[in-house]
Amino acid sequence: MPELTLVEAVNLALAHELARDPEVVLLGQDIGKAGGVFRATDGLWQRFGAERVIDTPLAESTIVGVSVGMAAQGMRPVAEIQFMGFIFPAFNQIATAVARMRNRTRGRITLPLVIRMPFGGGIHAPEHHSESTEALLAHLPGLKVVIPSTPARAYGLLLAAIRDPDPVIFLEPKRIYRQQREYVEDDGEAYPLEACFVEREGSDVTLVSWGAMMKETREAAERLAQDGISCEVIDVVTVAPLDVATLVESVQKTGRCVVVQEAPRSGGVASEIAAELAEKAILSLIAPIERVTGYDTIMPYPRTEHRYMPTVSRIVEAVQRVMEFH
Amino acid sequence: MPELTLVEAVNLALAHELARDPEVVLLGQDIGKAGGVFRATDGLWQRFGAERVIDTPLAESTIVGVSVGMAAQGMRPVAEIQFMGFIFPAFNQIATAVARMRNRTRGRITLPLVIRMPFGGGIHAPEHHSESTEALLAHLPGLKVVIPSTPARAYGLLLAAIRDPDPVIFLEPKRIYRQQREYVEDDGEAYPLEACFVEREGSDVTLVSWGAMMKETREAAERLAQDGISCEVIDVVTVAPLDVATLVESVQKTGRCVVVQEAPRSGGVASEIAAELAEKAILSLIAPIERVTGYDTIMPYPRTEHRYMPTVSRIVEAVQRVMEFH
Amino acid sequence: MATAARGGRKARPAGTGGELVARFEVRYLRFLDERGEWVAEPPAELLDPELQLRNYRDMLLLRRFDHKVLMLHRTGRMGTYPGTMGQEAVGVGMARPLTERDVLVPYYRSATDLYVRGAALHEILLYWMGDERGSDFKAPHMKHDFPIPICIGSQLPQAAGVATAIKLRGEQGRAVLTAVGDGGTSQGDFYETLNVAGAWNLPLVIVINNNRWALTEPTCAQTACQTLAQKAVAGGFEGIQVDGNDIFAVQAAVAAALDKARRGQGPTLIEALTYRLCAHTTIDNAARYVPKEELEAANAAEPLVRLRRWLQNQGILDDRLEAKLENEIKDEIEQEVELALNTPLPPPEAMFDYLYAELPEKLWPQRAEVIARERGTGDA
Amino acid sequence: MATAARGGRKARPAGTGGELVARFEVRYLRFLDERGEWVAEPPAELLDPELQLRNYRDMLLLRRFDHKVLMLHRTGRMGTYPGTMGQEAVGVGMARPLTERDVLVPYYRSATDLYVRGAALHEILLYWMGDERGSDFKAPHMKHDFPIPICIGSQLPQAAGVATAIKLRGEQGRAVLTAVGDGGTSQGDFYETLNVAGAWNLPLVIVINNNRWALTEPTCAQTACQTLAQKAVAGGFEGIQVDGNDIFAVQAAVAAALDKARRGQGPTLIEALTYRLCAHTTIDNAARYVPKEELEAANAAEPLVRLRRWLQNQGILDDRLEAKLENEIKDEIEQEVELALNTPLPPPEAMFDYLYAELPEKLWPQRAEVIARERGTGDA
Ligand SMILES: Cc1ncc(C[n+]2csc(CCOP(=O)(O)OP(=O)(O)O)c2C)c(N)n1
Ligand SMILES: Cc1ncc(C[n+]2csc(CCOP(=O)(O)OP(=O)(O)O)c2C)c(N)n1
Ligand SMILES: [Mg+2]
Ligand SMILES: [Mg+2]
Repeated sequence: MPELTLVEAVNLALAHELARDPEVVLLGQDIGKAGGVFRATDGLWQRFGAERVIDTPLAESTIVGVSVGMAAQGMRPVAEIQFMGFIFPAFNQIATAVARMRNRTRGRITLPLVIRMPFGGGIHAPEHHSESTEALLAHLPGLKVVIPSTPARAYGLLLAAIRDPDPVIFLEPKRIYRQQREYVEDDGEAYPLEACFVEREGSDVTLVSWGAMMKETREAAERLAQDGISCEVIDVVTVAPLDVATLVESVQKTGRCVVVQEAPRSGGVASEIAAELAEKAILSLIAPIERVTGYDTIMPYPRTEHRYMPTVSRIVEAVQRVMEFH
Repeated sequence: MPELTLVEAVNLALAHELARDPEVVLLGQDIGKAGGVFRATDGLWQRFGAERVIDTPLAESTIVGVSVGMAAQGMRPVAEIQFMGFIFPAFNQIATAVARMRNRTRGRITLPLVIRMPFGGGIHAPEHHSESTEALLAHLPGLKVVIPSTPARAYGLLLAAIRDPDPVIFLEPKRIYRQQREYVEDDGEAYPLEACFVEREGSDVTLVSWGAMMKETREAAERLAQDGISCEVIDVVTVAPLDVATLVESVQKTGRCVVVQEAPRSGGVASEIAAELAEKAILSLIAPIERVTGYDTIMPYPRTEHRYMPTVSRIVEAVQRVMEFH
Repeated sequence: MATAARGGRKARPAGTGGELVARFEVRYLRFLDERGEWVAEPPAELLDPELQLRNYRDMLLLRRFDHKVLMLHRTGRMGTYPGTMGQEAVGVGMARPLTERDVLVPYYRSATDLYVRGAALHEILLYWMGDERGSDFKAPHMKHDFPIPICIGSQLPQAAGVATAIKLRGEQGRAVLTAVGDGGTSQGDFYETLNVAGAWNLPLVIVINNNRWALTEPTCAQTACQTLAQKAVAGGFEGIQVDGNDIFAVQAAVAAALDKARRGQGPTLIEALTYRLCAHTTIDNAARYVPKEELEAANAAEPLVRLRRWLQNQGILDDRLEAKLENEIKDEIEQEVELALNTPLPPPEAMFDYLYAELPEKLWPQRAEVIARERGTGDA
Repeated sequence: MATAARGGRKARPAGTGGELVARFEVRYLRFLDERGEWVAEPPAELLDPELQLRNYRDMLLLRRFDHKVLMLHRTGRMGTYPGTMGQEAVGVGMARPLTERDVLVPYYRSATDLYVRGAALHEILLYWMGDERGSDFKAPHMKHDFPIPICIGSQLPQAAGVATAIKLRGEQGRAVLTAVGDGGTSQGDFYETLNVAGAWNLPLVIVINNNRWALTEPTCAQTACQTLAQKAVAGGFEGIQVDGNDIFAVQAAVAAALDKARRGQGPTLIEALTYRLCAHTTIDNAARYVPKEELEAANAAEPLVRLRRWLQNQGILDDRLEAKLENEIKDEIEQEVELALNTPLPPPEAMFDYLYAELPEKLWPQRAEVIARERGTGDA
């Protein structure tokens, strides 16, 4: 089997679940015959038919609302929102139904559904095609918000999301859809949903990120290693509910933390992580927790979006600052 | 002039601006002849007519979308969303247009509009009538999110919001709509929008809150004063963009901070405040920043909503913990 | 409606004209008039005395229930409640033709259809007293029925989703019935549902309870349409208007539409014209905005009296039976009210225990805290 | 459309019937057929040679521009761009009747109407190259025109808002023109706009560019409606279908509707039937999903050729004039492309300077940081 990109791993996981469970149904705009704008559903319509891979009208509230109804009947809809910037027409369905149906009915109706969305910037796409608004979803109790950062994790986490008895928001970092190839075994093994991945051990500082920014974070750790700074690198994976325990444990060891986030700074997931660590690991912290983030502005259009994106240098500089702090 | 409740002060400010500026127009559900479900617009339809105080169809996206168009023509629409729980159908208009029009057009089109919404729990109302989702709006660059906590501030801040050249989300803490009376002079004096109010000076700990929770926060400060603990009390007022400087200054003095928020804990405005303080005031902090918040769950229905609401005791206990911390 | 003259039938732009390419019409159905007399012949199966006695009994019960809830509210034992007075024929008539296999997706003013469907009154009471358990309907055939949605219009795409599941699974003889108010027809979700129901030819029946008011706004504040039924034209399927105070018309239209849906022949929109004879909710004072003459006229057209007249004329109902029904109803209501009032609070951890199948670790301390707090003292 | 048979004209539920209470129709307007021959007589003012030569010239320019943009994209000098090939009559025909006092609220595939309205090609280019300044239209009469909205359907309630302002201020002789794609008619915002435009009788004209495709989905994947014009019935006002490849039909319908709106007689929905002869955008490969025969048929019906034929038949256009037009067009395009390509990047702080009238203090350090970073080194 050839090595897969992240988007191919998404495709593989979708195919695996469609084949395994007749209740799994995909729906979204242009996901059928055309295979989706990023080809995440490539070939699935051809293989599983138009009743399993459904093109919907251009209406996000419909896509999510219909998924709620299907899930309430015990189906396992996997909805695609074409870009995360277009989730807002469906926000009412998510906030008032998806996140609440189990609670509202005291467990009588449950919603085993997934909402997949490509997200993040850096691909030179028009307005609304580059946003990272995971914090908005992460603030809604009742949801799980999951973000893979490698092909293997995309495969394993998407299986877990589809099999989860509750709604899962699955955000796909489109900037790295095709950046890395990795051997992904189609073994049907799901990854745990609510656990950070400590993917590199280190002793000086804990670097925390998720999604596409893991790329810059890993590079920064490499670069810093050459300067003799040992970074522990953590892929948060599930930004809500957070696996705080793993993060605290790491910071208790390193005493320093830099959180890297593409989304605007104020009120992002990085702020929640920083708040939790500042509270729970205060006795271990020997420097302020730095957040390297996107700016509190609207993602610039493609000609200048590079100015917005957090970079390896910014991460390295932040680590240097916390290393020098005293 | 008699003393006014908070909702009466809102009414007074609306009347003042309707009289002062012919471009000011109110629109929303049931705000006309009926004066709104909380009577915030009581008498205004009668006084200013149906073209200044407009009943809209039952469609929040319409209310906000139409406000965008009116503001783009230089009018100053003040939209009412009946309860904050019903903002989600309008979320797309807010996120993709309200927050962005000035930026999108490089200042050619600006949107001097206000979206007023009663918010918060504790009034024994049905589902969706008790939510505090200010953090969702606070995470959208381009918006200002303002929350008054007294009648006088409601009056002065609402004047400022209406006169602001940019969109302002004005959240009205409905639990205290009628709890406190205060002399409010109808002098047309606007309050500053982007400044915290340090309303009580203290030396041991900084208590930070906004909206209805200011009531419990003030009570806690009183109770703690009896035990010899001196609390500085800050009403944040504008939860986005935050007046971080005032908060940092206070914590640099007191060395301790407890943030009180009604909204669910994870990813709330309290987390942003804690993250900022943990970074910018780290050398002053002598205890972890405690957040006393609502829980990460869906606001329980009226019979048990009291279990969700942060209480004076919880604040007092948190202060005691940070005072005892070493 | 003052705006009807602006409707689609008028005023073509000058100098256009053009070839006729599509034509649509809306029809209005009514059998029993205000006096309890036939204006048209209803489907024979609806003339069954037992059926109509049952309808009458349920409508009467709901009328009495409404009053009881108002009393409970006035004495501080009940939360905000949206009454159903005057709209009993809509709820009873729409829910009656449901089979156990169908799915009901109610709107928020749905005590009527929920009751007929099988929800216990104490469940409805608990819900409006502010207890989540009211939505955990215990009747086995209601397992898939949706809870009351407070957010206007949001239930409709969800109902379309249930219908989609039925269609994809090829389940014969199942349909979905949902409802919305006249005000709710202004929401985007209403129209998106019409559109997808048409596009996918879903087994879905949407009933509009056009009670002429959306809180304080009359229907003409919502729309320029002279009928709400015509909105189905935007979905490409049939819309029909019925006299919502005539239980025969409501039941006939819904039964036929459900039947059509169950046979795979697609969706129907049914506008039931009735009147909200009560306030918007128990905390509203409708006298502030409802014109008195309009209310009087509506009272004269209300649904209960005309069915009673017909049943009396048929010799199906007499004073003795009426008294017996009233007694039965009173007993049922009293018992159910007692049940609801005597339901202890759920344990504090309930606020966490239905959020996810398994509570995420991050929330464990919060759950522990609410339990500890409830056991402890303090003002919590 | 396969689903048309399920439309509102068929299959009443068995046993209902009922009294006819409302009737609607949709008409189709076309004057000039594929061969450039009249099938009906257009309004006399549209026969003005200068006007039609101008229409032709703009349509031709937009056709050439489309091609140029594609070439720029292939050579890496252009971002994603939604072509307008085949749809020129819709854009040119709708924008032509605008007066300077009217307001245009475009949708995203609107280079055609924006150009005719007065936007410079380099503004359009800059926008799609990813530069916010492309929306800062410099033509004074475009001061109030809206920028390109990427979020499908969201512009429509905003257009209704502009129309509301006009109406509230009692401004005579002003109207709002907006557009949406066939796919966009599935969005809740589309219908909410129909509804409020009807309810408030707004001076609003909505043009649907029905180019038969929404990205990879044909219109029948969106709706069961046999026309999109009929959706106006849900708003209670007039909908009309026109041949969107016939500039006479588009311009006549829009001019009449704008006129009606300016006279305070309310909104109109105009469905222009055309065809997307290009891919969805420059990064799409339409051959993957557009049936070849359908595309061929559409090519035969395209708008430019038929207008050229008519102009030639009228003796208004000959080869020499055609060549002259092509040259002029080439020059304009080249100049504008150069202008766009040579536009330097905005300063880094631009990302903060249009967020608010005054930058809040919290953002000052961020603004300082981007400036410092751009001056400094590093991979920023
Ligand atoms: C999305 C949303 N907006 C506003 C409200 C507040 N609200 C509750 S009921 C109501 C009026 C509903 O009118 P209608 O749809 O006609 O139903 P009826 O009350 O007449 O049964 C309003 C505005 C809500 N529940 N949901
Ligand atoms: C709310 C939203 N959802 C999805 C998209 C992605 N998208 C861009 S164009 C398009 C198709 C639009 O089709 P149509 O409305 O027919 O316009 P056309 O492209 O044919 O001009 C889609 C799905 C979007 N821009 N906005
Ligand atoms: Mg109503
Ligand atoms: Mg299209």
